[in-house]
Amino acid sequence: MRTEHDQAGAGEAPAPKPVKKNYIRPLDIKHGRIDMGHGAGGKAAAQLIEELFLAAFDNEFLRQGDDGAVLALPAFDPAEGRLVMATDGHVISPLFFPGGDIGCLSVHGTVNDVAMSGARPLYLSASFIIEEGFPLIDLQRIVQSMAAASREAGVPVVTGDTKVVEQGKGDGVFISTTGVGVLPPGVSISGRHARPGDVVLVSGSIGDHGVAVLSQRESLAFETTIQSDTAALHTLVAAMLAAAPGAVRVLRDPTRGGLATTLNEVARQSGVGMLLQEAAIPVKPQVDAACELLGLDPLYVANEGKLIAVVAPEAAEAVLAAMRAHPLGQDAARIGEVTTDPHHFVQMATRFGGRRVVDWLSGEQLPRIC
Amino acid sequence: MRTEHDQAGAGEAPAPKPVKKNYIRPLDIKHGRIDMGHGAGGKAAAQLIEELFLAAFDNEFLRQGDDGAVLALPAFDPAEGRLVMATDGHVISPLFFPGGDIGCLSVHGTVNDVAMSGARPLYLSASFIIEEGFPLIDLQRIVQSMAAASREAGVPVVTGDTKVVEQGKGDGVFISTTGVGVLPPGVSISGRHARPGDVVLVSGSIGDHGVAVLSQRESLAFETTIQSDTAALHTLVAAMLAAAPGAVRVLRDPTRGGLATTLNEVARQSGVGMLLQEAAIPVKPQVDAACELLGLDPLYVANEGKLIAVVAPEAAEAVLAAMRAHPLGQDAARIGEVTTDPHHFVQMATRFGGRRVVDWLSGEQLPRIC
Amino acid sequence: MVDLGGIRKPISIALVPEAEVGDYVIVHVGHAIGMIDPEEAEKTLALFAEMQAMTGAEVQS
Amino acid sequence: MVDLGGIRKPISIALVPEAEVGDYVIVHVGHAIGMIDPEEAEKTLALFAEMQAMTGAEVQS
Amino acid sequence: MKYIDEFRDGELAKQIGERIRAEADPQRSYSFMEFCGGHTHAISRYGVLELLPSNVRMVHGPGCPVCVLPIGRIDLAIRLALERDAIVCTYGDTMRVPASDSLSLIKAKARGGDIRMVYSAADALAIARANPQREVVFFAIGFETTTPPTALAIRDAQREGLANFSVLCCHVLTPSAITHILESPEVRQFGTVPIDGFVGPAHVSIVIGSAPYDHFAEEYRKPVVIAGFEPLDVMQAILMLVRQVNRGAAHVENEFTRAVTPEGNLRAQALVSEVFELRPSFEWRGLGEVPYSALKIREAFAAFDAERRFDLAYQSVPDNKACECGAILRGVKKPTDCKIFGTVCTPENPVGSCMVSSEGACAAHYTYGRFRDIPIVAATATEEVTP
Amino acid sequence: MKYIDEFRDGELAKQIGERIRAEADPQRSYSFMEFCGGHTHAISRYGVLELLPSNVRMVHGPGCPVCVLPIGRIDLAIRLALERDAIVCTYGDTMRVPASDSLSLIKAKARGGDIRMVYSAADALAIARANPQREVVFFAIGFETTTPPTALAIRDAQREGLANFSVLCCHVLTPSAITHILESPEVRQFGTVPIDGFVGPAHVSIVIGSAPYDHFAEEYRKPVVIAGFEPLDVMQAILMLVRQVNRGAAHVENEFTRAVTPEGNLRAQALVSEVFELRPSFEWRGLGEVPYSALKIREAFAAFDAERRFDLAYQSVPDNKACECGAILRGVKKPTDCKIFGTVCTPENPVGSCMVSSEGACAAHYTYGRFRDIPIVAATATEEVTP
Ligand code: SF4
Ligand code: SF4
Ligand SMILES: [Mg+2]
Ligand SMILES: [Mg+2]
Ligand SMILES: [Mg+2]
Ligand SMILES: [Mg+2]
Ligand SMILES: [Mg+2]
Ligand SMILES: [Mg+2]
Ligand SMILES: [Mg+2]
Ligand SMILES: [Mg+2]
Ligand SMILES: [Mg+2]
Ligand SMILES: [Mg+2]
Repeated sequence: MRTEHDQAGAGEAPAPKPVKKNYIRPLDIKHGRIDMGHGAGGKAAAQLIEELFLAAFDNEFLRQGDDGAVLALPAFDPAEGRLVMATDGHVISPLFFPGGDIGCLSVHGTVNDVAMSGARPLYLSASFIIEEGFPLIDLQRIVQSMAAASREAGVPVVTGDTKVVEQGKGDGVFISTTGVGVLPPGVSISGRHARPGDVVLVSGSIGDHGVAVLSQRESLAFETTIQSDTAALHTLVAAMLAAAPGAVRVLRDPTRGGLATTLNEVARQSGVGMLLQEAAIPVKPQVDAACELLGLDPLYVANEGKLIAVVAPEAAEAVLAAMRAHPLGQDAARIGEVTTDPHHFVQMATRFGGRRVVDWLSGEQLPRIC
Repeated sequence: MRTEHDQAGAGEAPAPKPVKKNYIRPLDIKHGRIDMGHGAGGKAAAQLIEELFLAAFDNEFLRQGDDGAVLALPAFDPAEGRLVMATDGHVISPLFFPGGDIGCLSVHGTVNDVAMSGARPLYLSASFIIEEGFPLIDLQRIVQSMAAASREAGVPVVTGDTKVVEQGKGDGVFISTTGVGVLPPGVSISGRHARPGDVVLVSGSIGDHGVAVLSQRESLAFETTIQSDTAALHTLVAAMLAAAPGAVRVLRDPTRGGLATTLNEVARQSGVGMLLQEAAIPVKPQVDAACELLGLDPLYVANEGKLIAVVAPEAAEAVLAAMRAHPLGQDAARIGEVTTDPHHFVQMATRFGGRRVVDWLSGEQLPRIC
Repeated sequence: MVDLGGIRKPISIALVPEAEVGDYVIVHVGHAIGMIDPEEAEKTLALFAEMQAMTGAEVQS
Repeated sequence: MVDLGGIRKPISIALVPEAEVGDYVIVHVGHAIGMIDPEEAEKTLALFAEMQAMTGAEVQS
Repeated sequence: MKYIDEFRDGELAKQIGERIRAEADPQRSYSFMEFCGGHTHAISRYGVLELLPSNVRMVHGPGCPVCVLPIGRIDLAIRLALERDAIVCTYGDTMRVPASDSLSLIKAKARGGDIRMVYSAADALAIARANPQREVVFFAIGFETTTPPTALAIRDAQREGLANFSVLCCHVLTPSAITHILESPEVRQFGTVPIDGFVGPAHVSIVIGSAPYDHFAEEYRKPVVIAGFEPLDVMQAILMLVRQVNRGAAHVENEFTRAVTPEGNLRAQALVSEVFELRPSFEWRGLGEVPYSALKIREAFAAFDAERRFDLAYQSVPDNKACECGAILRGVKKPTDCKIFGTVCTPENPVGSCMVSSEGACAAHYTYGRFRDIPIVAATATEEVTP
Repeated sequence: MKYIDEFRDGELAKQIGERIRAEADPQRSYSFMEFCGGHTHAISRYGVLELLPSNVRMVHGPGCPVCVLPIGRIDLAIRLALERDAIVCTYGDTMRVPASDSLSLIKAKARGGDIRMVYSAADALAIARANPQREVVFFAIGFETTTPPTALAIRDAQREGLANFSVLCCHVLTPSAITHILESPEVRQFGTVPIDGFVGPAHVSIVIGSAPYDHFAEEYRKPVVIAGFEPLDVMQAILMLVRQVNRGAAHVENEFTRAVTPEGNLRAQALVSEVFELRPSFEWRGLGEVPYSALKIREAFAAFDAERRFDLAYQSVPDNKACECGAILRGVKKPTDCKIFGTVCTPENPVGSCMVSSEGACAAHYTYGRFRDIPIVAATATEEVTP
C-alpha cells in the first residue's frame, strides 16, 4: 500500500524506480503540423530543430548548438581570430511596447547572440517582411529605432532586404537580423562548457521584457510601470571577459522561454545539472505581481537585455564585480551552481524551503513576445 | 500646331524641351501605407529604401548600393581580403514550383548576392518564420531542398532561427537567409563601376523563373514545360573572374523586377545609360508565349539563376567564352552596351527596328515570385 | 481596477458589488469572486506566529 | 485549352462555339472572342510581301 | 504583495513542518487528498512535500478542471470550430487537452479552426460583439469558481440581445465529485485508498461557502479543512487535519476564514441558479458518468446554449488505454504508476489530461517533482529537515 | 508564335515605312488617331514612330479602358470594398487608377479592402462560388471586347442562382466615343485638332464588325482603317490611311480581315443585348457625360447589378486640376503639354488615369518614348531611316 503513494511523501526512501530513458515521441512528420508551441522556445521547438532542421543541415557549426556559430575564415590567419555569425527572426506583437519596439529589439537580439559567443559584434544585416497596408509612419518609427540602437551599439546595418506580403499573409512587420563579429583568439565560450561546481550568474532582474510586452496585449491589458529591458550586452560581455580571462564558460541571453529554458539548454548541452536558489534570483515586485495575476512563472518569461553566465567558481566574484560595475549589470546576482546530474535537471531550492525541478518551457506560455 | 504634336513624329527636330528634373513625389510618410508595389522591386521599392531605410541607417556600407556589402574585418589583415555580407527574405508563393521551391531558392538567392560582389560565399544563416498549421511534411521537404542546395553549393547553413506566427499572420513559411563570403584582394565589382563603352552580358535566357512560378498560380494556371532556373552562380562568377581578371566591372542577378529593373539600377548607380539590342536578348519561346498570353514583358520577369555582367569591351569576348564554357552560362549573350546618358535611361533597339526606353518596373507586375 | 504590487488591471466586480476602493478581493478569471477580510487574515497569520512560538519553544527545550 | 508557343491554358470558347481543335482564335480576358481566318491572314501577309517587292524595286532603281 | 507574500514565508513553513512532524503519530500514516488543482500546484511549486514527515502523504484529487474534461466534450468544441466555422473561445490550458483523432484545440487551431484563448468569459463576449457576422462559442469549463463569470456573460448577452454568442457549458460541481470518490468501490468497499481527510477547496469555497462540506464530514466520517492556495495555508490545513485525525474528529474546519464564510457568495450563487440548473448526468474523465454532477443552461437562456443552438449530440470517447488518469483522479494510482509517464506522455505531448495543466497530477509531478523518483539526484538533492 | 511573329517582322516594317515615306505628300502633314489603347501600346513598345516620316503623326485616342474610367466610378468600387465589406474583383490595371481621398483600389486594398485582381470575369464568378457568405462584386470595365465575357458571367450566375455575385457595370461603347470626339468643338468648330483619319479598333471590331464605322466615314468624311494589334498591322493601316487621304477618300477599310468581318461576332452581340441595354448617359474621364455611350444591366438581371443591389448613387468627382487627361483623350493635347508629366505624375504615382495603364497615352510616352524629348539622348539615339 505504501509504495502506491510513495510520490506523496519524501522520506523513508522506498527503493526509487530507475529513471526511464529520456525518450520523447518523435515528430509525426507525415501528419503533424506546426503549432504555436513549436515557436515558443521550449522543448517542442528544440525537438523541431533537432529532428527536422539539424537532421537536414547537419554540419559541425550547427552542431555547436549555440545562438551564434563560430566559423573559420579560410582566407585569413586563424591566429587573428574567428568569425561569429548569428541570426534571429523577430515577430513580436505588439510591435511597440513600453521600453522599446521591434526595431531596437531586432538589433539588440542579434548583437547579443553574437556577443554571447564572446565575440565583438561588427555588422548587421536586416531582412524586412512587411504586410501590405502597414503605415509608413510606423515603419519609419521602427526603422529609426533600429538605426538608433545600431548606432548606440556601434554595429551598423550594412545590407538589407524588403519584401511585401499581402494583407492577411503577414503581421505588420517581421524583421530577421543577422550579425557577424570577430572572436578574439583564445576565447572559447559555449553552452557546452559548463562544469559541475561552476557558478551561475544572472546580470539583473528577470521577466521585465515579457511583462512589458504582455501589458500591451489587448486581451490582457494591464497597467504597469515595467519597461522592457531590451539592450545590447556586448560591452557588458567585454567587461566580464576582461575581469577574468578564461573563466567565463557559458554566456547566454535568456530570451524566449526565459531563464528556465535557457538554463535547461545549457544543462543539456554540457551534460550537467544545476541547482538554483530561488531567493537569489532577482525579480522585480511588479513582475512578480503580474505573473501572479496572469498565472505565469517569471522563470519562463522572456528577457531582452539580460544574460546568464556560467563561470569558474574561483572567478565568480571577480566576474560578478565587473558585472555590477557595468550599467547593464548593476543587479547582477549569483543564482546557483552547476551540479553533476545524468538527467540534466535544473533544480531549484524554493524560497519556501522545498525543492523542485525547473523544467523546459512546455507548450506556449506566452505568444510572440520576442 | 505642329509643336502640339511633336511627340508623335520623330524627325524634323522641333527644339526639344529641356528635360525636367528627375523629381518624384517623396513618400507620404504621414498618411502612406505599404502596398504591394513597394515589394515588387521597382521604383517604388527603390524609393522606400532610399527615403526610409537609407535615410535612417545611413552608413558607407549601405551606400554601396549593391546586393551585398563589402566590409572590413578590423581584427584581420586587409591584404588577405574583405568580408562580404548579403541578405534576402524569401516570401514566394506558391512555395513549390517547377524546378524548385522556397528552400533551394533561399540558398541560391543569397549565395548569388554574395557572389555578385566577386566574393567566394562561405556560410549561410537562415531565419524561418512559419505559419501555424504548416504541414511538417512540407517543411521537411523545404528544409531538405535547402540542405541539398547548400551542400551542392558548398556553403553550409551554420546558424538559424525559427519563429511561429498564428494562422493568418504568415503565409506558410518565409525564409530570410544571410550569407557571408570573402572577397579576394584586388577584386572590386559593384553596380557603380559601369563605364560608357562597356559591354553588357547576360548568362542565359531570361524570365524562366517567373513564368515557372506563375504557371502554378491558381488564378492563372497554365501548362508549360518551363522550369525555374534557380541555381547558385558563384562558380560561374569564379570562372568569369579567372578568364579576365580586373575586367568584370558589374555583376548582378536580375531577380525581382527582372533584367530591366536590374539594368536600370546599375545605370543609376553608375550614372550611365545603356543601349540594349532586343534581338540579342535570349528568351525561350515558351517564356515569350506565356508573356504574350498574360500581357507581361519578359524583361520584367524574375530570374534566379542568371546574372548580368558589365565588362570592359576588350575583355568581353574572353568573359563570354568563359561563361559559355560553364554549364550555367551556355546561352550567355552580349546584349548591349553602356552609353553616356545624364538621364540614365536604359534604351533598347527593338527587333522591329524602333527604339524605346526600358524603364524600371513600376507598380507590381508579378506578385511574390521570389 | 485591481492593483497587485503595482500592476493595475480592470476586473469585474459584478459578483462582489460591495467591494470598495481599498478593499482586497480574490480574483479568478478576471472577476472578483470574494473579498478578503483583513481581520480574519490577521488571525490566521497570528495562528502561524503562535505555531512559530510553540515550535521555537520546543526547539529550545 | 489554347496553346501558344507551348504554353497551354484553358479558356472559354462560349463566344465562339464553332471553334474546333486546331483553329486559331483571338483571346481576350480569358475568352476566345473571335477566330482567325488563315486565308485572310495569308492575304494580309502577301500584301506586306508585295509592298516589300515594290519598295525593293524602288530602292534598286 | 499583501495577503500573498505573508503566506509564502519559508521560515514559518519550516516551523509548521516541524509542528506536523511533532504531532503526527509515527506509528501510523496519514493520507490526505487535496481536491483542488490549485493546491496540487502550490504543493509542487513550493516543494511543500519536502517539509512533511514521510508518514504524511498527499493524494491528488480530481479538482483540476482541465483534467476532468472528457474527450467527447473537447471533440464537440473542436467540431464547432472546424465544421461549424464558429470562433471558439476558451481558457488557456484547455487548448492542449488531447482529444480524438490526435487533435487538441491547439492542433485544431493549426488546422484552421478559429480558436482563441481568453482570460475571462467577458473577453469571449467582447469577441462576439466585435464579430457580429460570426458565431462565437465560449467553451466554459471549471468548478463553482468559474461558473458565476459564465453566468454573468450569458445574462449580459441576453440583456444586450447578442445573437451570435453561445456557451458550451461544461461546468461541474465539486461536492458531487467528492461524493463520487467517497462512494467509489476502492474507497468504500476495498479500502484501498486510505483517505484520512480532505484539504478543502479555496476558491470554490469562497463561492459555495463551507457549509456544503458538512455532509461529508458527517456522512463519511472524514475531516475537511478548507485552505487557501498559498503554501502556508496548505501546511496549516495539513496540521489541522493531523490534529483531527489524532483526535478521531471528522468535522469541517476553515483555515481560509479570510475569504471563506459558511454561506459563501450568495449573490454569485443566485446568479448561477438563475442561469443554470442541474444536469441529470455528466461524464467526467476518469470518473465516468456522475449523476447530478454538472450544470446546464436553463430553458430561459436556451438561445445561448451551444448544445441546443448547434444541435450537438454528446458522444463518449474512451481514454487512451495506457492512460491511468482515471485511477489517478480517484486517488487510486499515482503518476509514476502509469507506464507511459514521462516517456510517451510528457507535457509537450500529453496523452492524458492530467499531463496538461500544471494543476494536473501528472504534469505537476513531471514538472516539479520528477527528480524525487531518480536515485542519483535524490541522493544529493534531498535536504530533509532531520530532527 | 503563329499569326504573331509574322506581324512583328522588322524587315517588313522598314519596307512599309519606306512606302509610307514615298507616298506621303511632303507638302502636307497627316494626323491619324489610333482609337485603341492596344494600338498605342504597340506603337510605343515596338518603336513604330521612328519608322514614320516626320509629317505623319499619331494622336492617341480615348480607347484605353482604364483611362476613360471616371474617378466617381472607382470611388464606388472602393466603397463597396471598404464600407460594404464586399470582395471586389477587377482587371489588373484598374487597381492603380487614382480615385478620391488619395486612394486607388490598390491603396484601398492596403487599407484592408478585399480587392482581387482577376484575369477574367469567370475568375470573379469562381471567387463568388468559393465565398458564399461574402458579397462578390465584379468591377467590370472595358469596351465591346470585355463586355461579352461579363455578359456570360452574369448569365451563368443567373443560371446557377449565385446569390452573392453582382457586377458594377462600367462597360462603354466605342462608336459613341468616336462620335463624341468628332462632335467636340475643337474638332468640329475650331479645327484645332486636324484628325485626318482613324486607325480603327482591332479586338472591338472582332466583336462589333466593321459596319458600325461606315457612319463616321460618311458623316464626318474621315477614313477609317481597322487594324490588328501587331506593329505591322498598324504600319499597314497608316499606309492605307495615307493613300485614302491622298485620294481624298473617306471610307472604311479593313486591314484586319483575318479576324474582323463586316457583321462581327453575332453570338457575342446577341448575348450582350440579352444582358445589357443602353445607358442614357455615362461619364467618361476626359470627355464628360456622353449620351448613350455605355451599357447597363437589364431589369431581368437586376439581382446581379451592383448599382441596384447596393443602392449606389453615382457622384461625379472632378479630375486633378493639373491633369490634362481630358484634352489628351480628345487628342487636343499631348502628354508633354501637361505641367506635371514625368515629375509629379509618373507611373509609380499616377495623378491622372492616362499614366496608369501602359495603354494610356501618358504612361506609354513616359515608359517607351520619353527619351525622344531629351536632346542629349536624342542626338545619339535616333536611328532614322534617312532616304
Ligand atoms: S502520465 Fe499521461 S497517460 Fe499516464 S496517467 Fe498521466 S496523463 Fe495519463
Ligand atoms: S501626365 Fe498625369 S496628370 Fe498629366 S495628363 Fe497625363 S495622366 Fe494626367
Ligand atoms: Mg539567434
Ligand atoms: Mg536571440
Ligand atoms: Mg534583396
Ligand atoms: Mg493581419
Ligand atoms: Mg540567444
Ligand atoms: Mg540581398
Ligand atoms: Mg537577391
Ligand atoms: Mg534564435
Ligand atoms: Mg494564410
Ligand atoms: Mg541580387
